[in-house]
Amino acid sequence: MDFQLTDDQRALRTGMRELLERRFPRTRLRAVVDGDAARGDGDTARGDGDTGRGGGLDRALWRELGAAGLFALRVPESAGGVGLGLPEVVLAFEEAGRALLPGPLVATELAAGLSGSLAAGAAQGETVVTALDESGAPVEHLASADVVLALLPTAVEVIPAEEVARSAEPMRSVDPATPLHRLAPSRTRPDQTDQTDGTGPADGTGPADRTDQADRTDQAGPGRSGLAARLRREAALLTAAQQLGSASRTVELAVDHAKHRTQFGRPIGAFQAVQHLCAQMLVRAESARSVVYAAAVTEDPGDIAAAKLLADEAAVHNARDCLQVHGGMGFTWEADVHLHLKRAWVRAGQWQSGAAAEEELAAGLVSTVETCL
Amino acid sequence: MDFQLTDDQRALRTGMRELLERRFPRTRLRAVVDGDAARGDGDTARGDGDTGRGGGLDRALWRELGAAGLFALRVPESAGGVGLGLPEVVLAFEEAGRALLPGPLVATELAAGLSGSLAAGAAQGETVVTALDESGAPVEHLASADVVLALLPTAVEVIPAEEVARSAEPMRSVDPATPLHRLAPSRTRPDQTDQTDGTGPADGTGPADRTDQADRTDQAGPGRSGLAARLRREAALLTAAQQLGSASRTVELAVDHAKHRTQFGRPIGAFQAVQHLCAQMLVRAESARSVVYAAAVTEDPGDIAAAKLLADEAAVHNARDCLQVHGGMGFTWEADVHLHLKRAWVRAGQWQSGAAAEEELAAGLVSTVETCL
Amino acid sequence: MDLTYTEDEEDFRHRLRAWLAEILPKLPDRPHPADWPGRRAYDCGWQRMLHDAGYAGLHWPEDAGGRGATPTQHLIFLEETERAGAPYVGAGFVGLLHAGPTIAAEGTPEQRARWLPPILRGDEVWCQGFSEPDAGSDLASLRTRAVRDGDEYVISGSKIWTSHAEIADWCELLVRTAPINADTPKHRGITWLAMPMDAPGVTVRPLRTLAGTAEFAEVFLDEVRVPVGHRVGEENDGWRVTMVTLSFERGTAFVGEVVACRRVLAALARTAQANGRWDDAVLRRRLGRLAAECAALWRLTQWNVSEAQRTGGVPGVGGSVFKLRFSQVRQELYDAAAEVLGPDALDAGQEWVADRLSSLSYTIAAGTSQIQRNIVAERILGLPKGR
Amino acid sequence: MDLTYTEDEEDFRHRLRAWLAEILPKLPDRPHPADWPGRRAYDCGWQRMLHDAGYAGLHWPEDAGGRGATPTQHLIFLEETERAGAPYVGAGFVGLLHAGPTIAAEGTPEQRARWLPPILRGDEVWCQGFSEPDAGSDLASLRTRAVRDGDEYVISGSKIWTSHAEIADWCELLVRTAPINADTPKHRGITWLAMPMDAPGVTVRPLRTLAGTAEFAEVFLDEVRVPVGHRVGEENDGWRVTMVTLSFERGTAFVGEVVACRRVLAALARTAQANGRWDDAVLRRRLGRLAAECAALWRLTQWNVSEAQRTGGVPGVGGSVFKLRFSQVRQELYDAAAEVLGPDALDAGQEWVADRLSSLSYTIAAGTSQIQRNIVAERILGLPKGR
Repeated sequence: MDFQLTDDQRALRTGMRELLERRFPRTRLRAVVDGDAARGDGDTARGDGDTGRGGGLDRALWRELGAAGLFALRVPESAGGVGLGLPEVVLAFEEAGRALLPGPLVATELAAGLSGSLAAGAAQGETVVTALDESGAPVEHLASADVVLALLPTAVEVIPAEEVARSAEPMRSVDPATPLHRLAPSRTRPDQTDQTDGTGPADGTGPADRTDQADRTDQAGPGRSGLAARLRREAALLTAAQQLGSASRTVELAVDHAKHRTQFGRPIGAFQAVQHLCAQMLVRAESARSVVYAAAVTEDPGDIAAAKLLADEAAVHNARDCLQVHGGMGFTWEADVHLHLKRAWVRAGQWQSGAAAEEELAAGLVSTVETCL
Repeated sequence: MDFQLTDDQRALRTGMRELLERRFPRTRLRAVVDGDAARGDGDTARGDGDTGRGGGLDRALWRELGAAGLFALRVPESAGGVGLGLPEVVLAFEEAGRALLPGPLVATELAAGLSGSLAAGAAQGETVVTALDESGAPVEHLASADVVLALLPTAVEVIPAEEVARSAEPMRSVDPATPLHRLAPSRTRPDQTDQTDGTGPADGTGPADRTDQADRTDQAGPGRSGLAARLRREAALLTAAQQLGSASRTVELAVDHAKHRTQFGRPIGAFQAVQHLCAQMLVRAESARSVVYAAAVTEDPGDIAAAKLLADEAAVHNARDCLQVHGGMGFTWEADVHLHLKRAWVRAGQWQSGAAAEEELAAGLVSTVETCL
Repeated sequence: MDLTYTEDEEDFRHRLRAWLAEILPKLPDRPHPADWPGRRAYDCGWQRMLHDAGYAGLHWPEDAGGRGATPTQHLIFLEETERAGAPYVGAGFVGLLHAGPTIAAEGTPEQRARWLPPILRGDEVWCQGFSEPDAGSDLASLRTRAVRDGDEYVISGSKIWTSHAEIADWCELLVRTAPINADTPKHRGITWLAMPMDAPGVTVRPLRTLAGTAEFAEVFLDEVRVPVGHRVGEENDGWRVTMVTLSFERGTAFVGEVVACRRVLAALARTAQANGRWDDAVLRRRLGRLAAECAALWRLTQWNVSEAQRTGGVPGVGGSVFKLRFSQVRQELYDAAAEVLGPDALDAGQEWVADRLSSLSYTIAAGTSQIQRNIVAERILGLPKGR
Repeated sequence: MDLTYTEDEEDFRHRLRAWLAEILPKLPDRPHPADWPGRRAYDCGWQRMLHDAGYAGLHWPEDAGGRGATPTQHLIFLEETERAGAPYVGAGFVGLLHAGPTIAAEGTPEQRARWLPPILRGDEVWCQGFSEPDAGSDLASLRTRAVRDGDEYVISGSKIWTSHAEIADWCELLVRTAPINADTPKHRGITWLAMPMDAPGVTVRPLRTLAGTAEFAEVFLDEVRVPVGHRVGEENDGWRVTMVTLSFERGTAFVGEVVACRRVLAALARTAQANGRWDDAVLRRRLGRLAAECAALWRLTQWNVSEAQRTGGVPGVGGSVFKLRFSQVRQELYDAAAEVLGPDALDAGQEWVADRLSSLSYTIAAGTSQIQRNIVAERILGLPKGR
């Protein structure tokens, strides 16, 4: 056992951080965010219907990320990918979360691991893939996406984005960098589908052709096994990884502010109340880290549920505490704190809610005589 | 509107505090508590069966309290009582909670307001009355009680204590000053009953004679109305009042310790972490106070549920925080902190649990178009 | 412990209710939040209606043009207007609730005559220039400087978190007239001035909050000249002058907000029943708990108002206790709202979502919760001064 | 990120498991908690069995008589013994986990030869004399005084929170040999001594805790004479001497407790299923959340142990983070247990109720949570020194 990062993993993390600092520096994040602001006349309460499509995806950046291998980390080298494992993707996504990189990263990464005509190009960043499931969570970046990965209870389908868009309506997304669409209630059974055949990713068999109209379920059937179930778990884990990155970043932001902001004649970080807020933030982030990394290694459903639960909580609460440490400055649009909070809210609603994770973990407590250590 | 104490109410509170300081000083509390300790050989884990009957009631004290009018506060002057209202009883019980006065105060006070042969003498402190209901909560001070007030779903009965004791077994009570008995599961339908006729307290009609064996329900039927329901609500409120007293007392204990205990060259109360713990304790106590007092005035079931919920929470959490402020000293048997915590645990399980109170309040939210202000 | 209202109080309530029922349907449509001139017109129009009906300056002393109402009457007024859905005080806030009372308490007869009537009639709008970028929680360390030049002060510096700056006629401004040094407390050396917002050198820049709106502004002051006659109180005594208005508040500062919390909570419960979330025991019990918290806030308010009524307005224990609990409950309420809304909690167009974003400032604005806890610990509990 | 165990580690685990399966049934009955001589005999007997089987001093260096096991092997040892229900280290705690490692690291060859073998064999029991009534969180302010008199130190003062004082042969004692003054840090001037518990002037008084038991004692020292040769390290250098053992712990300090938490949680779930409380969604989801927290504690432990393995034992970020979370989770676990138990939560005879009472010390003992947060804030996050 050596539950620490390998040198290669450290290098990957450093590389990803540097890539994002180069390709997606803070100025670019602010351009996405403030571009939306400009359109909204400084007032998102205004009723123009298209702010929901704000924060349009930067295709050039997406291709750069694809070229850098971000979406092909798990694609076998024989298929042109990087040939790494889930832990490496988790580390990369943690960095993406840290940098608040916008875009349907999770769906694109999952689709890159599938074969099939519609999702082809996902690994290279040529095809932008978003996702939907039956939880009622909004679909992110639908207007910018080419296709939608639909993770249905027992089937996986790939659907052209414009088909989904026909029965979706834009929301005024709370996160200015993540446009969201609400699906019409009926819109979870697409009438035209591109469906996988339930085999593993990138194994050469490929999803069924789009002309195949019938529903086909995963070979392994519904429940916790089967392709759809596995992809949902991976989606939850990769979302948790982003939450972890955000939670760590807000610790840094809070600590940095606390060191430099002076009130009552000294840095506010010298006040115990602020120190303790920061300490609790670190505890949340590091607890979440330990389970997110472990789930990446074990891929166990219970571990993933724990990872999503604690990472959601760490991201949301750390952003809140970071805002508190920032005081009035944290309440401004110019500070990045609110972007972490809003993105954390969006991600917390994706793939596995806190309630669902708690129920899964509770069920795990009584399904085995001995908890797995 | 003048939601402050009247001069008479202040005088009553002061009088009650002084009475308890005189008749039940700390040395007497410690005698009750440490008497139990002596029997247990300094080790309550020892398996002698009668520690559950530790903390036997001081009959002389009980009579003194009765003589001082504690149990007759609401009995009309025409019937030899003090002729005050529920707010005054709440103030008196708050003081009792503050002083950790042991004994089945609530049941005795309720019984004193009923007429009937078995409970006669309750108002004078001659008859010691404990209570049971169908919640499964243990019966306190059963071995010291003369009779048991049974608040059944739709009936009120008064039963000789020895009858109840026959199908009850002593627990090793976590609170050394409150002996507890567990009722056998079948033991909620007493075979011999002394049952009221469902009329109001002390109105001269009296409960049915003990020879009346039949079950008789409250005139107003089950649910939120009827005598049993009203007595349960009053019991919850008076229990909440004691919790409030305890919650206020632990604020004082914590603040006092924080002012005098020195670490790192200054009083620990000068550390923000300790200051903020104490501040939150005060906020909890004062929030609870506002609803407990309001419920005493309105007698509204929703207000009473809010009072019980917030007072339970204030008592338990304040005792915990008080222990934290005390550090290692708080972990000793000699400090009174643990007595507040343990009594708060006992009371939190009595009459209306947190879950039940929350459900009642939730139901109240949807039962009326407008919440009552 | 009397929660019943006197006959006079009930009478006051019924007349107010009747008037509200009559007048509210006649109000124009509410302006868009970004339409500042429209908001000024609307808010001032409403103040004029109150004035003409005899409700302006209800809690002000009669010799200042107010109605000299009791704290309980003020409570009833705030409760009833909120329940009836009447306009919020809006642009009149600073004038009616802070600058006006300050002038009433500390101004000269001439100052009172000049500034108070237009506030009560809704003719003039005031804003507040207290906070600065480097003086937030530590307000007394403010650095905006005023230098005496003959009969004028010449003021340079900047202020932040100023509401209604775009449409205000006057700004109640705190400035530093004596330098901060080690020998005197920094609260000394602050002076209170009434600054005309159209004075040369005043620049207003909207400040966008995380809610995406620009409810606040920054105000930049570049050698702005203000006559010495606009000073209320003595030079260097502005901190005390500012604090005297605390006793005007009399426990009523958040009455409307508490009433609103209870209304939101009831609406959340109804929404949850409609969308099926009510069956989730965790959420349902959470709403039940919030009902207890809201009840406590209301009773604390009544408690504080009653105390103010007895003490003649001196703030007691209750204010900081209330504020701490209120900030917390309000954020919990909107977190629960997000649970009730489910996926719609991500829709900033939802009223509750916008309110949720605003509620994030509650543990920060007007003294962070950290500062409030210090106040409780040191001033109420008597703990040694924290370090 | 490798969570699989090597072949060697698996082999170690299987041999240990087999030995435990063989030896545990042969153990005598556990003594009553108040039977101190019985507890000494039982705990020392178990240590002797470990010694004879080659498991004594597993984590000690080989040149100190230990087995020089890796942190991972130590983790496995603690995990397996806890899961098998083997006796807790008990009376051997201070000797094996603190005094012994201190002597191993800082003692002279003679001191090592005198004191280490009896610890490993279970022949001698040590206790710890660090805390004092007025030196809790602020341990360095301790006042028990030692004055040099020829070849002896003469010691007067008192110690508190000493476990096993009644049956210990030796006490690792921190004493003040130079007065506290403003010029030197108070950590200087402390000296580490091995004091025989049967020395004249040593009085032990049991200290009853809120759990009703007397697991701890106060130790009063009245002119106790200890030879200078019993000093480990230099005079006035005892603080540093004491701290070196931190690196011996290697992230394994709470392995058994975390395993126990997970076992308790699973038992709570089964009990809740049996008594019907499992149908309460609020409680069920609370247990689910605790499962996540316990998983995190276990993974944090593995993380810390792996880090110690790489750095050779230097404690990293993880210790304080773990301790803060663990204290909190442990108390939440027993609060949940009370919910599962319902009315039985008031029965002190229930195992979980006794554990709940003990768990109240977790946010206090070995540095309050407040102190831990200071450590995290200042040493890990680099915030300025709090005041």
